[in-house]
Amino acid sequence: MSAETRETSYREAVREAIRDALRRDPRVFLMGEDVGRYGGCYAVTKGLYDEFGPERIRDTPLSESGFTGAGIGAAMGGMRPIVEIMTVNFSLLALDQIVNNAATIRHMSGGQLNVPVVIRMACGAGRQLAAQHSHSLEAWYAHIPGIKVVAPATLEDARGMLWTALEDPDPVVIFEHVMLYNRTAQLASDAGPVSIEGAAVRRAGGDLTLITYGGSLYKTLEAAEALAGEGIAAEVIDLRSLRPLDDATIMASVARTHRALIVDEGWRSGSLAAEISARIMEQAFWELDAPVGRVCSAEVPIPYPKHLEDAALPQVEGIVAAAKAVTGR
Amino acid sequence: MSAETRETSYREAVREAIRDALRRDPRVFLMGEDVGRYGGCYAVTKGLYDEFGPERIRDTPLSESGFTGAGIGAAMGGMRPIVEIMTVNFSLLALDQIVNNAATIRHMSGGQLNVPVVIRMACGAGRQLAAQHSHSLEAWYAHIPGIKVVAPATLEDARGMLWTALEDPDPVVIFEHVMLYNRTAQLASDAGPVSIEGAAVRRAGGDLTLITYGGSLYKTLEAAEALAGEGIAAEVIDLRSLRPLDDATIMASVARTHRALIVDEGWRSGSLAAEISARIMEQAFWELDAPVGRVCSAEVPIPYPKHLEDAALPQVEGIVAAAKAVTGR
Amino acid sequence: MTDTKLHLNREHALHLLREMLRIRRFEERCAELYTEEKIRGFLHLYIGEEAIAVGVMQCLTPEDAVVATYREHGHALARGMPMTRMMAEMYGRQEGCSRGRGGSMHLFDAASRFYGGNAIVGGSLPLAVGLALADKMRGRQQVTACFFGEGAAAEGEFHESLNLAALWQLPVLFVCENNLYAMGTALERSESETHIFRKAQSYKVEAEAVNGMDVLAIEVAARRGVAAIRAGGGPRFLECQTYRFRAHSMFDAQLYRDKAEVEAWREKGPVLRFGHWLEETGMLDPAGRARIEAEIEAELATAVAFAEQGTWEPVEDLTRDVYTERLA
Amino acid sequence: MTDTKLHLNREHALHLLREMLRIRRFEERCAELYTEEKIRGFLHLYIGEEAIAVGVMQCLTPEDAVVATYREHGHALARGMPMTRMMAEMYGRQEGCSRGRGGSMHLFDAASRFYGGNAIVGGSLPLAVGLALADKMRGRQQVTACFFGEGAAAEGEFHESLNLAALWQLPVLFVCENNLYAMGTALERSESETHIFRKAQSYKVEAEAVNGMDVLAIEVAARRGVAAIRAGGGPRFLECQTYRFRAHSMFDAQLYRDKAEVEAWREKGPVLRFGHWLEETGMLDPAGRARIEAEIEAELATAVAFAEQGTWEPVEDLTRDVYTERLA
Ligand SMILES: Cc1ncc(C[n+]2csc(CCOP(=O)(O)OP(=O)(O)O)c2C)c(N)n1
Ligand SMILES: Cc1ncc(C[n+]2csc(CCOP(=O)(O)OP(=O)(O)O)c2C)c(N)n1
Ligand SMILES: [Mg+2]
Ligand SMILES: [Mg+2]
Repeated sequence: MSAETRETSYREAVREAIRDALRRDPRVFLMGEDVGRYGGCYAVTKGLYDEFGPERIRDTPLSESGFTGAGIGAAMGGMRPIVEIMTVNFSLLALDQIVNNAATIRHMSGGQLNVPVVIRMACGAGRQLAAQHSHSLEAWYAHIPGIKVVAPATLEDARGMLWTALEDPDPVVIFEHVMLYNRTAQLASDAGPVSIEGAAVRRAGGDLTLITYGGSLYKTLEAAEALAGEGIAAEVIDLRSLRPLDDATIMASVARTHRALIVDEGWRSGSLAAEISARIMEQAFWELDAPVGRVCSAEVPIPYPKHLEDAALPQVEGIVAAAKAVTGR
Repeated sequence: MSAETRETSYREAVREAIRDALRRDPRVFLMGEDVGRYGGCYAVTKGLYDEFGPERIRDTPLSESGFTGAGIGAAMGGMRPIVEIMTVNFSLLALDQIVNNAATIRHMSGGQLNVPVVIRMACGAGRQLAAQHSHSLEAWYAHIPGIKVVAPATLEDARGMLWTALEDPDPVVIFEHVMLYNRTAQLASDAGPVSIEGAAVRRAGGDLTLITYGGSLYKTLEAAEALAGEGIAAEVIDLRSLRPLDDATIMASVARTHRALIVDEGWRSGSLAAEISARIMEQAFWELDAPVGRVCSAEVPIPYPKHLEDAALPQVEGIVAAAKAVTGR
Repeated sequence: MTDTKLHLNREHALHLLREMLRIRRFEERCAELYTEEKIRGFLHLYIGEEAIAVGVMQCLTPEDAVVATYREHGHALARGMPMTRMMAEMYGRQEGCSRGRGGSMHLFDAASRFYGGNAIVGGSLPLAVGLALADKMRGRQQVTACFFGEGAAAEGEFHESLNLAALWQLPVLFVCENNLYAMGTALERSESETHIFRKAQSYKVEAEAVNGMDVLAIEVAARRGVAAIRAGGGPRFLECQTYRFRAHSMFDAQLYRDKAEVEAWREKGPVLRFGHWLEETGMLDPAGRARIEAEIEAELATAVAFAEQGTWEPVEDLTRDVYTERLA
Repeated sequence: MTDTKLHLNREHALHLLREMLRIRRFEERCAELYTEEKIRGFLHLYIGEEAIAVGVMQCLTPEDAVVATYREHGHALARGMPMTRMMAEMYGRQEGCSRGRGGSMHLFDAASRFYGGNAIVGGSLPLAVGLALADKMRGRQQVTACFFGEGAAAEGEFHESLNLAALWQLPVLFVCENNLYAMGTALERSESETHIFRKAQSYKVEAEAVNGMDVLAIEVAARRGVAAIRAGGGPRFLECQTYRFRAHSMFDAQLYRDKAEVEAWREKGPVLRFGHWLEETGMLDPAGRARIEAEIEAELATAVAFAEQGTWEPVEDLTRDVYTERLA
């Protein structure tokens, strides 16, 4: 990490990752709605169209199932497509392709065919986009065998995971939380590839384990800071990979802290947090000094007004309160 | 229960429920692929076309999103549609309508509009239909606020829940496991409506709680029987309603047995079983004498050959073994 | 049977102008309020396309149903929704037409059968088909008017909906607002067949293209279509050729089109042209125009005041209406 | 440029007959094996439609790609997949072409670019578009032949795929096997436009209807289409008018059609008619016919024996190939 660093936004880190992939490998291309001339609905791909042209920065018609399926087909045909679905809500239209095709073809063909497609999509709430544009469906994707699912929360991960995902022979879904795009940090100019399997401990602490990912990481870190002020040392695990889950890192931490809280922007019932809680139950029950807690979104279609949207989502105070409850303080 | 009973199949019970609804309420109609002249892909609706005609037993083109959305629209327009999606795998094509529309419209419109649609679909494996026809995606549906989800496992429930679902002002999804259709039992000729909220205890027992639903109920009951032979008294809870979940029944049982095992045909990671395990963690942790276990499907696209399909799904021996592990015997 | 000819008297002509102006002024104010951060989320302006909503709505009765997209302020106003409750909705106030929960993209009004306010492109077409199916099955003579952009025509849901409506001869008036762009994607880069009405014809739906900048042309075509539908002739399709003068939403740098192109279209603007024509024909004079503007300004001021004075839904009500509360 | 005219010599003619017969006899045996419970799951027979797969496959090179549905035994055989490995797959043996995991609906063969065996109606069309996109982007002159039923034409994925292929001028040969029924739903009860080739034309794709019972007509049309595609002319569409002689699957009581209708179509059967014609023209005599049948019978016996002797994939391998195993 001795290289020069530069103030960079998450958006720019994703863009750099795409640019890098396009330069490295002629088989890579990007396809999706408005990725080209418009510059991407979240301005992620701005400039790439001019640099790489319409073949490799391929604007598609509004047809999520069609172009996602085309990405899967192109991957089978030897290309390395990056399919961008504007937001996870629209991916509901493409689930047949992702679940019935991308996730099954290798196994169903007896290992003959690979689907090295990467599907990127924005997710999450916080921009007052209301009930049809604010979903967190990571739990759904993480339920499906045959695909891998990642949620880069840091700039390093956003910069480094795309290339790893493209080198992976299997389909990889990348979630980019909408509230991360404007985040800035110093990023090394030579920031390299990052594994797409394995969680990261973002803060060490011995009193309890906070487990989170994606857009909730920073709220959780803030909560950990606040807890520190009250004398509670929280360890923060950023899952990064949602499928497969890194059980080892989670259980090792719980074995030290004996208490855990999961923070997840998904709706509570059937959330990814439920799966993690169940795994801790199964693998670390005898280590626990208290039941594992969850801070999730309220079970409502996300409403438009700021105060209600805020109330529907995990927030720092709620995390702090839940963490205290788990520690019995 | 003094009325006359008749040997009936689950298939017939569903058919009777549909017929009854069509007779009771002129606003009810059934719509889906091959529900009419063909008689339903699982022969559920055989005969109804002749009885009620093409308007009320409405064959649709292959267009899951279109006709499911039309069902939602018709419900808003004052009808009481029963939409049949042949199997849950094809419902992947209709998820935009179900999640973005049916589930949101009441809340998003500030309570002005209701969507009293009922969506029925077959689910589950066991008929060697391979990777694209054997899904158990109940966990996905149970994750979505705004819809209710039921999985009738008995003939009484299959017969009685449809009418309750149709009377419900909100969207209800009904899962019918494909392996249940041929099951027969005595059904009272006056079998009445059944609530779509609330679990049922199908067998009482004090040593551990087995929690299941749908197609796995009978395997679980068989396992309970086998366990009884080994001196382990298992209580069996049939969830029946997957959203909302009946926490009270679950926790009351766990408070008695102190041990629980969940049997769920969904893929393990992100299964409904995970949610139940997490809830027991949260609500009954101090009651537990052992970690809650899960018996789920292997995380593979379901393969065609019988021995591999069997190996992929929960089976009686596996349930017995897991139950013993939970009881420490 | 409805008369399909347009009896254009001065009163009706001024009504059309006023309705278009109400939309224009409402949205101009919304854009300002967005800058002031009173309105948040996505805001999609209809400016330039007003003739379509206004023209079509003239042909509907209160019993008819309307289904629109996230670019639906114009449709809601032309449908008769009170500007006060709309503006309150833009603010997210509980006095808003959707209790504040929907915002700009999700205006709803059960009373006027205004079924949103739908933000999934193409996703509202099946709803319109279903509403029309319900009307038909219940033996009502009602029409469902379904508005959507040309970008939606590429979605599978367009295809499935057109087929269902045609197959079952349902009373839907499909109104495609072809403004040549779907966000930044020009029509010719998204459709192999750029004549959307021809796409509709391929389902054997009677379809025509109309000048979407000419409110009278729209009204005439819509009246013809609605009459045919009410007579039991199945769905009809109008492709209204128009242009969006503003950015797609408030986050759009408009890299994909030339300023000159926008300017050329502005000169064909529906409000501008119709206003000129009314002046030329003597139906409107500067004083009359000023009176209309003043009335709209007053309506708008009331609406903004109503929104400003509106209240926030209590946080305790967050989960209300996810499901219908039922008395035990 | 490929020659689009058909040089019909005796050898080729007999090849066509033999290929159709191989499919016919394979499937007849499969139906028996289904009754014997050797084959399970869904079994969809292609009997009556053999001319289509056989005719089209004549025009493809080994480098071309093929995408088919759950009714794909004929395509797999005509593509040259060994009958042994296919039959083993029907049994679920690990010697099968998909390691036994797919069964009847999911035949795959990477070596012959046979991309399934897809059981979601309409779901394979986007895959074909993507395969063709890859070929085009990599500068190859290859064609992707995509087979599907007329029922698939109602799905949104048909619409999106046709548009993408046309818009990007991709090398796809779309082959619609219009057998008039989707399960029990007759075409006229599922499509407002029953001429599927006209639907294709509405995307500006060159399309034609062909007699799907005439293997020569199919071959000629496909050769013309493939040549045009290879010349860079974008996608082509063939609607092959055919009929399924058997039930939809083994669970179909066929309540939706008359026996007489089936009989009438049987008389137009592709094997029957082509066989007669070959006899009339003197290309085939009873001895020749018997020789072909005997050869096929021998091939089939070998295939069945191969399947019978096949082994089950070990249960320990259940989760193998969900993901690609990689060396550390
Ligand atoms: C299914 C879906 N995909 C993508 C989007 C994002 N999006 C919102 S509006 C829009 C363009 C739609 O264009 P058009 O249908 O022509 O309507 P216009 O905005 O021009 O009125 C896009 C891509 C969406 N809302 N829904
Ligand atoms: C998306 C989807 N919906 C429904 C089905 C069930 N299904 C299987 S085949 C079939 C009929 C398809 O008809 P067609 O496309 O004409 O092909 P054919 O079977 O006649 O060859 C149906 C409804 C399915 N497999 N996939
Ligand atoms: Mg547009
Ligand atoms: Mg067919």
